[in-house]
Formats: sequence, C-alpha cells, structure tokens
Amino acid sequence: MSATHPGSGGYIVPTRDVASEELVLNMGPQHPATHGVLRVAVKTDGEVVLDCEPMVGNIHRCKEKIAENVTYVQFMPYTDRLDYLAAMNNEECYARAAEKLLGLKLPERIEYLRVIFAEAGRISSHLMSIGTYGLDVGAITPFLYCFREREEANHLFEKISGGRMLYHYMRIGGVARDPDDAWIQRLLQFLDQVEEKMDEYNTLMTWNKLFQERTMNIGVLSREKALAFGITGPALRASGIDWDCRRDDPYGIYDRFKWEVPVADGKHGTLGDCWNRHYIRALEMKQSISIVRQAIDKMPKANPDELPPPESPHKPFLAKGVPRSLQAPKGAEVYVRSENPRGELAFYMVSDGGKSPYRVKVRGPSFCNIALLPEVTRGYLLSDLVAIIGSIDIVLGEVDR
Amino acid sequence: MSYFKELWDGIRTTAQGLRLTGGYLTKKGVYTIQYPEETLPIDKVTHRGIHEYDVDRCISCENCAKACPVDCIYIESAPDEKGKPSKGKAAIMTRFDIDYSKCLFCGLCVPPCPSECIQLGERYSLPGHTRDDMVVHFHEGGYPIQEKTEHAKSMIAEFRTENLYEKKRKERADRGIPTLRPAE
Amino acid sequence: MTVTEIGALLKERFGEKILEVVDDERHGHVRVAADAWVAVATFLRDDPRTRMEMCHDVTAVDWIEHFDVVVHLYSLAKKHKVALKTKTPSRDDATCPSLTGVWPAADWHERETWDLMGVRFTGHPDLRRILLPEDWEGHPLRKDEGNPLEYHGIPGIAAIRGAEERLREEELAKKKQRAGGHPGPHPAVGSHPTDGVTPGVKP
Amino acid sequence: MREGLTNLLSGLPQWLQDIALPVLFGLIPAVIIVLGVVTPVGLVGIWGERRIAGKIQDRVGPDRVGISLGPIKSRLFGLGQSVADGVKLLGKEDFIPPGGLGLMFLCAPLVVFAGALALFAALPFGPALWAADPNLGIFYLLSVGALEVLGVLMAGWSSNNKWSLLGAMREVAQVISYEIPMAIAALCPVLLAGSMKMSSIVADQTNGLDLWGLHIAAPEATALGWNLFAAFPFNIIAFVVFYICALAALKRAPFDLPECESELVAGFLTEYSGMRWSLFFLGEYAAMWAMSGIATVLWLGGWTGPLHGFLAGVDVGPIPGGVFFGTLAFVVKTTILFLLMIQIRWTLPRLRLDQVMSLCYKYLIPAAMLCMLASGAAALLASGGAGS
Repeated sequence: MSATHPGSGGYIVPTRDVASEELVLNMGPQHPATHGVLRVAVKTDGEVVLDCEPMVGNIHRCKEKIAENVTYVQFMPYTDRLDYLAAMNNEECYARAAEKLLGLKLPERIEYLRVIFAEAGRISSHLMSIGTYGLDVGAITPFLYCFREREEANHLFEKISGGRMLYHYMRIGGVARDPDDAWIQRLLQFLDQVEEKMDEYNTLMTWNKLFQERTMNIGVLSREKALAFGITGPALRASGIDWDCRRDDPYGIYDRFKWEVPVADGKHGTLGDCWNRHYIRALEMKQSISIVRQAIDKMPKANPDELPPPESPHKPFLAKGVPRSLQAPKGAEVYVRSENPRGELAFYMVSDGGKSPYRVKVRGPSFCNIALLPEVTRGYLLSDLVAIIGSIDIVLGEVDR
Repeated sequence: MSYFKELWDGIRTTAQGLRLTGGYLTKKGVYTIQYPEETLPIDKVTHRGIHEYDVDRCISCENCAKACPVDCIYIESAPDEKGKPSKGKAAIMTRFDIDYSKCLFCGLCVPPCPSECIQLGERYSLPGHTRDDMVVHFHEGGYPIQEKTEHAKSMIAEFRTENLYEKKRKERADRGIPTLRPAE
Repeated sequence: MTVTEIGALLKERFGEKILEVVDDERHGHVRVAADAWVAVATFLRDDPRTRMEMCHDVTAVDWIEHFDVVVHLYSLAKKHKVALKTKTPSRDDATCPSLTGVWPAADWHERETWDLMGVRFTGHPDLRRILLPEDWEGHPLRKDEGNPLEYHGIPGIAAIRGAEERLREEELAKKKQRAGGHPGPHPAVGSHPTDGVTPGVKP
Repeated sequence: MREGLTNLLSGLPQWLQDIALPVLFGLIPAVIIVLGVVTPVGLVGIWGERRIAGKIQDRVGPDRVGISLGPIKSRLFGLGQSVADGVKLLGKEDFIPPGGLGLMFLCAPLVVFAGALALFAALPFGPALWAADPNLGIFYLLSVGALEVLGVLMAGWSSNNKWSLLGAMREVAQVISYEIPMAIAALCPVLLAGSMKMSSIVADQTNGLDLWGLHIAAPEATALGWNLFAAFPFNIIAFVVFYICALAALKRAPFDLPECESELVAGFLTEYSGMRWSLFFLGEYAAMWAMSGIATVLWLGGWTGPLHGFLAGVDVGPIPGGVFFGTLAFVVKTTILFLLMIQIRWTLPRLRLDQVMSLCYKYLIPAAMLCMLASGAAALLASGGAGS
C-alpha cells in the first residue's frame, strides 16, 4: 500500500498498516542552513517533508517604528541593515522614495552613480547568494571563490564609502562621495574579474551533474503560484515570467540601457525549480556587468552649477538646492519600488509635514518569498528543503526588519 | 540511453571540477593575506572607524549629537560665568562620550560640525568585556585627530596663535577634568 | 491604464462604493468602501482590462481616529499599478475584510499588519502574530503605543535609558574622585551606589 | 633478541610460556605498529585535509602551529595544528546529553575508532611488513570496515537528538548498501589471484599482464602487471567502483550525508564534544588511509611497482632495499589515493539520500557485477592459456 502525497515532488509516501508517528523537527533558529535566524518547524515522515512552517521575527528590530522617530536623513543608515547583503540597493530605493516624497530632482551624474552602485551591489549580492547556495548543497569551495570576488567588491565600496558591508553611500539628493577615475578603473577591473571567474562557479556548480541532480526538478514553483504569492525577483523569472521592474516599470534612468532580462526557458530541469533560480542569478550578474559598463561609458562629468563639489571631504556630494532640513508636504505619500537582488523592495512612505516620516512601510522581497516555503516543500525530502530555502535566497534582516 | 548519458555527464563534470580544483592545488600563492603580519590598506579619508575628536577645538554646539540617528553622543560642557553651559571657542568640555555599543558608524555626525573637530578615523578595534568598555570618553583625550582638510589646518593654526590649547588645558586641569592626552 | 482610467472603470462597475480616485503623481490610489473591499479586489484581479495579478503589499496607516488599509496592486501583463485604500470603521473597531481569498500573498502581509498595527482582518484563515512573540501585548506601530518597560525580564528601552544614564554618571563621578576633583557621588546616584542600576528595574 | 627473550622465559611454567610468547612476539609488536601508524596517519591526515582545502580554496589553511623548543623554532607548515587541536579538545567539556543512553553514547566513538584500528592489522605495508596476513585477508578487512556502522548507529541512537538519529539512519542505509558493490568489486582481484590473502594478491601482480588469454611478460618496474590493467578495461571500472564505495562507506563527501552540516547540523556528531568527537575524526582519517591502502593492494600492486622494481637491490642502511622501497611505494600510492579523496570532497556538492541509493543500486552494483564476470572470464582464459 502506498500513495503519492498530494502536491508531492513525486516521492512515494508509504501509508503503513503499522502505527507510526510523524516527526516534528525544529529547524533553526540556529541551524546552519537557515541563512540567519529563520526557524522552520518541519513535520516529516522519515525524511519526507509533510508540512513546514517558517517562523520569522527573531531579529525584528522595529525598523518601521524607528523610522517614525528619526528624520528622513537619519533613517538612511537603517536601510542598510534591511537586506544587509545588498545594502546599496536598499539605500538606492529609500533615497528614491524620500526624494519623490520631498520632490527633489537629481542631476544626471548622480542618476548614473545610482545605477552603477546599485548594479555593482547586485553583483556583490548575487556572488554571496550563489556562494551560499553552494554551501547549502554541500559544495564548499565555490562559496570561498565567490567570497574572493565579493571581497574585491567590498574593497571597492570601502574605498568610496568607508564601509565594507553597510555602506551608507547613497544620500537623499546625492551620494556620499564622487568616485574618481582611478576608482572607476578599479571597478572595471572588478567586472572583468567577475566575468572571468564566473566560469569557475559554473563548472563547480551550475553544470556539475551532482549539483543538477540536487537542484533540478526540486521545489517547483509554477507560474500561477508565483504570481498568487507575490513572488518577485529571480524566483519569479525562474518560473518563466518575463518581468523585471527595471525594464517594465523603469525607475531612475534604467530605460537608457540595453540589456536582456534573463528568464528561465525550461530547457534545463523544470520551469521554476531550484536550479533555474540559481541559474537566473548567474545570468543576472552578467547583465549587471553589462549595465555597469554602459553606465560608466555614458556617465557625464559633474556640472558644478547643479552639482557643486563638496567643500570638504567630510561633506556629502549633494545636488544644489537640497535643503539641510528635509520636510515633505503634509499628506504626501509615495510607494516606490526597486528591483533588489532578492526581489522587489518597496518603501511606502506617508508624510504629515513633519521632519520625520509619519509612516514607513518596508515591503521586503524576502518576506514575501519565504511565505511560500510550505507550498514548495511539501512532499520533498529534508535535503531538498535546505536546497529550496537556499534557492529562494532570503535575508532575515529584511524578513524581520 | 539516458542511463549512459547521465553516467557520462556525471563522470565528465566531476572530472572538470577536479581539474579546476587541481589547478588551484598547483597554483602558486594564495588570495588571502596573513592578518596580523599584513593588513589591508585603509583609506584615510573615507574609512569609517572609531571617531577622532579634538576636545580643545570643540565648541559644544551639539550638532553632532542632534544629527546622530541613535543618540549615542553625550555632550556636556562646563558652565561659564552666567552659569549656562559654555559654548563657542571658549567651551570647556566636561563630557564628550560616544557609546560604541550603539554607534552605527554612519558618519552623519561629521558633516554638521562647524569646527571640524570630529571625524571618523582609521581605528576599528575596540574590544572590551562590559558595555561600559564600549563607551569612549573623548573629553579625557580620546584619539588624536588627523587633519584632513585645509579648514581644519587653518583652525588649528588659529588656535595655536591664540594659545587656546594651553589655556584650555590649564582650565581643565583647574576644574579637575582628567586629561589623558599627552602634551604636544 | 492610468489610475484615473481604472477609477472610472471601477466607478462604472461599483458606483458609490468607490469613494475617491486620486491620480497623484506620487501615489495614485482609489478609495473604496469597506463593504466592497473584496469585491473590488476580485474584480481588479479577474477583469481582462485590469488583470492585477500581483498583490504587492498590504499595510495600514494609523490616522488616530481610524486606520487606512492600503493595498498596492500591480499587473505584470498590463504593466500598470494602482493602490486601494479603505477605512476601518473606527480606531477601536479596527477591522477590515481579508484579501487572502483573492491573493494568497496577502496572508503574511495581513498577519504583519495585524501584528504591528492591530487591524483585524475578518475572514483571514490564520490571523496570528508573525514578527512579535505570541504573548506580546499591544500593537507597537500604533501611534499611542509606548515603549514597554519590561518583557520577560528583559528591560525595555525606557527602563534601560534611565539605568544607563545613572550608570554613566556614577562612573564619571568615580573618575572625578580618582582625579582628585569633586569628591562624593553624583547627586543623581543616590545614597547607595547600585541604586537603580540593576537591569529590569523600572526607574 | 627473540632467542634471548625465549631463554629468559624458559624458566616459567609451560602454560605461562604458551601465553606469554605469542603476546610478546605477536600482539605487542602488532599493537605498537598499528598504534604507531594509525595515530600519526589520523593527525597528519587531518592537517593535510585542511591544508589542501585551503590551497584549493585560494587561502592558506593552518600554517602557524609548529615547534618552539628553545633555539629551535619552526612553523613546520603548521603540522602541529592537529596536536594543538587535540590538546584543546582534551580540555573541552565531555558533554553527555541528558535523556540519552549514557554508556552507549560513551562507547560509540571507541567502536568507530576500533573499527578503523582493526583495518590496519591486516594491511600489508611492505614485503613481510604486516601485523597479520590472514588467509581471508580481504574478507577480514571488509567485515571489520563495516564495524563503523555500529558505532555510528550507537552514537545517533544514544544522543537523544532527532538530527543525530536521522544521521545514524542515513549512515546505516548508506553504508550497508555500499557494502554490496564494494565486496563484489573487491572480488575481481581475488578471482584473478585465486586467493583472498593480501600477500598473494600482491605477489600475483608481479607476474606480468594477462590480457584476455594473451600473456605479456612485463617487468615489475613497468607496473603493467597491476590488477588495474587486468581484464582490460573492467578492472579499471572495478577500481573506480571500489573507490566510490570506499568514499561512501567512509561517509566522505559527496556521500557525507550522515553528518552533512547544512542539513542535519552535524548528524550523529551533533551532541559530541571534546575528545570523543575527535576520536570520530581520528578514526575517519585513519580509515580513509586504510581504505586507500586496500585499494592499492588490490589494484595498484601494493608494494610492487616502479619504485620497488628499480631500487629493490639498493639497501638503505640496515633496512633491505626491497622492504624500504616497497614500503615507500605503498605509502606513496596510498597517499595519492588519500589526497584524491580530499580533493573530491572539496570539489563536489553533496548527494541526496535517494540519489546515493540509486547510484549504488542502479550504477555501481551492475558495474561491479559486470567487472566480476569479466575478471572471472579473464582468470579462466589466463589459466587455460597457461595450460594448467
């Protein structure tokens, strides 16, 4: 007597005549594969996952409450700590949200710098997620290779912003510092290095048969489910949905660049499986490299009329006319989203005319993506659960906020 | 047929992986550095480490404390003749504490300073056993500041010509405020 | 489609249930009466002209006398967006129909809104706390919610602030004493040196 | 020396002599050899693994702990790291999980280590350099190698921890399955040599190459006589099958499911700490080396081969050249296989349990059976060709 579990990944769950019990495993919050302090309560039958429930909130840091008590400028360093692996992208989104709320207009050079840094941040973040995904399925070496490249990105960001992980580089109405030519040259070298070394990750992971066995046809997320659960980012594109809000709902100056949005075509594995989610990230890195190169080519020099050089190295590089004390009009509200490495981050900000926002809501992509974990893991093995969590690529700083 | 193809794929990709790692085994040199002997270069201008602060140049305007998102800067100055906390060039700092268990190292305290007496420095190591070890009492000397800008340099020259450094040090000694900063 | 067009479409279909259409450059939204909340959402999802497949975000804003529940919708096929807003009846009766039946994505967002804002979503299958512990009292993002003094022996920020300040002043006084300056404890410290510095003690 | 001792003991009663002589001349040297080999192999193996992992991953690895004895100061490439770790682990709390089966928990690492230790007893390091050379050598080695399962199951069961239990169950399922192709693959050289005795299998590999009834006289130095090339190409496949099975039986990556850190925290090791934990590791590395040694004996000619073939006549001090270079050849070949195990670990991702099983039953067992048949046929042809 045996039956396939409803919604299972094809594993046969025997229905026994003998009395047996389900095993409830408490995975996390200090489990090595939960990417932080996620706790997943897993109900298993042997090694087959019958059901699971992610329990979040272990590092809830009251970010939204804090935002109501600090000024617009002061909230910027806190946004670094949302998705701490892609701090540049968070800052970029928050800066745009605040600028839209305050009605500021940006000079060209700042717009280009935003794009360069956001895409470099995406490369840095994807390096991390690809590396840790290798760790999740047991390949330890690609993790260190990815870290080597990420280290270069850290050096670059440290050189320009002073921080290695939490940059606080974007400022409302500008950036912290204007990069010089030597820095740009180094950035180009970094891009070359990543492009060259990506073959190594692909050899050790993407095209490796064992890795494919572990990840292909696992955790299949169908188109319909992906849409219904509000999945965004690489996970959405891995399900075959051609959507990237940088291209389809362009913000900043993304409409000026030519690049392809990588979408899974189901040639390898199943549409929406773990392997596709991993591979989309690898392809996205290539596209980001291309965007950064285009932006560097096109970036204009700073026009001192609208973008005066800062008086001292301590002062941020701001557009002319950005007031020192920022105040938004009463009742103004914005909802600004940006394509983060993990999905669409959005800030919903409401102003009551004061110096600090009246309400800030952070829509973290990881928060929405992790909600579907029970849907995609039912019927797979315990090992697959780890692979699925890794492929969704969550950052708990953003889930718990 | 797929049986043999999968077998072949497995062998082929495994061999490719082994060739890659084997290449690293025979490669000369490594990417990482040996930490205590070698350290990574730190950019003097941009690095955001533990603050550097000049207690004598501080005018006690509290701009830095107001700009701080986490309220980790505590400022007090000695009262002047009128009994109010002294401000301006003559201010005598009785307290300038930064609580590094709270500090975000965001650097927002640096731009508003009119006398450029506070900036983020190169130090990054502040080990301690208690939370109180994380509080640095800058008014007792703290870390000497490195002048990065022309403005700061000119201010120091001004202070020297007016002999303000000497005056303030003497006054602090009179008031019994400990000064750990070595005499120049 | 712009927000105005979507608003017109909705007005045509739902009449006076659509209270307001704001096509602001910053934030275009449609204000809907609470009793038509689910119907409007379902219409927006299913109508071939709108096809709002993605529920991006559900949240609430505390306007003291009532809460605004805000939903941000996107259509990937049509590449347009709209926000829906509705009022809760009052501050005490902060309820709103749940959208989990329309978009499963609303599940966790609504749980979060309930957790932090205290808006009760009727019809939600599993309305539990999500970010805060199960036994937490109150909803911290409400404007009248203060800082708790203690939670399971962990002192709240209000309690810590007092203790920290005293600790620091005490230490300063000690340093002054060592330097031979002002002798005696700081007036704020009190007679006993450890008064009020034990964590968890309310000041 | 032996005679002197025998004379010394001759005054004792006969029954005591009967016990004392075998113990003195058999057991004690054997234990010294085995312990003197196993522990250094374990310690150096752990250090080697970490250094190689470092090199593969573009970093340094442990290179600090060396010797500092007065004027002699050397980092020795960090060789002291394992010793330093051992000292640290000795100082750790010996934690016994509450609610677990205490005695079983304490014994489990000993069982695992004893299994690894026993492997060395029948491993021929060089010509006449072995603790024992039983007639059923291979049979003994394969049986003793499976002892480890018992220890791991004990560890997992007695830990009172769900992760440990899952790890132990995986280990049992995996290792017992892999015993089958491993034994079948090991039968190929046995068929070719017509003996299960380790020394006979080695001796058989100096006789030149039998290629499907065609006998090619090959001097020892060419290494053509190795079983690896016998019944070409089936023994190469058998060797690979055996090697993969050895990886699985030793729960090395990519088969390290019982202790895979990203899924089961640390599997059956979750609750272990201190010296007991390190015993598991010492046992694992010793067993790795021993398994490589078995593969060397079965397919790579044991102590024979180029090195031994060329230099057998050159004595090194008091040691006869045959013994010295034979042992050296064995150690070199075994260590190369050992290093390959390490390199594989740092290259491949981990398999899933059902894939481990399907690899065993779908690929390895058929391949091993085919190789056994081919080897049997080759042996038959060879004997027919020889006219015996």
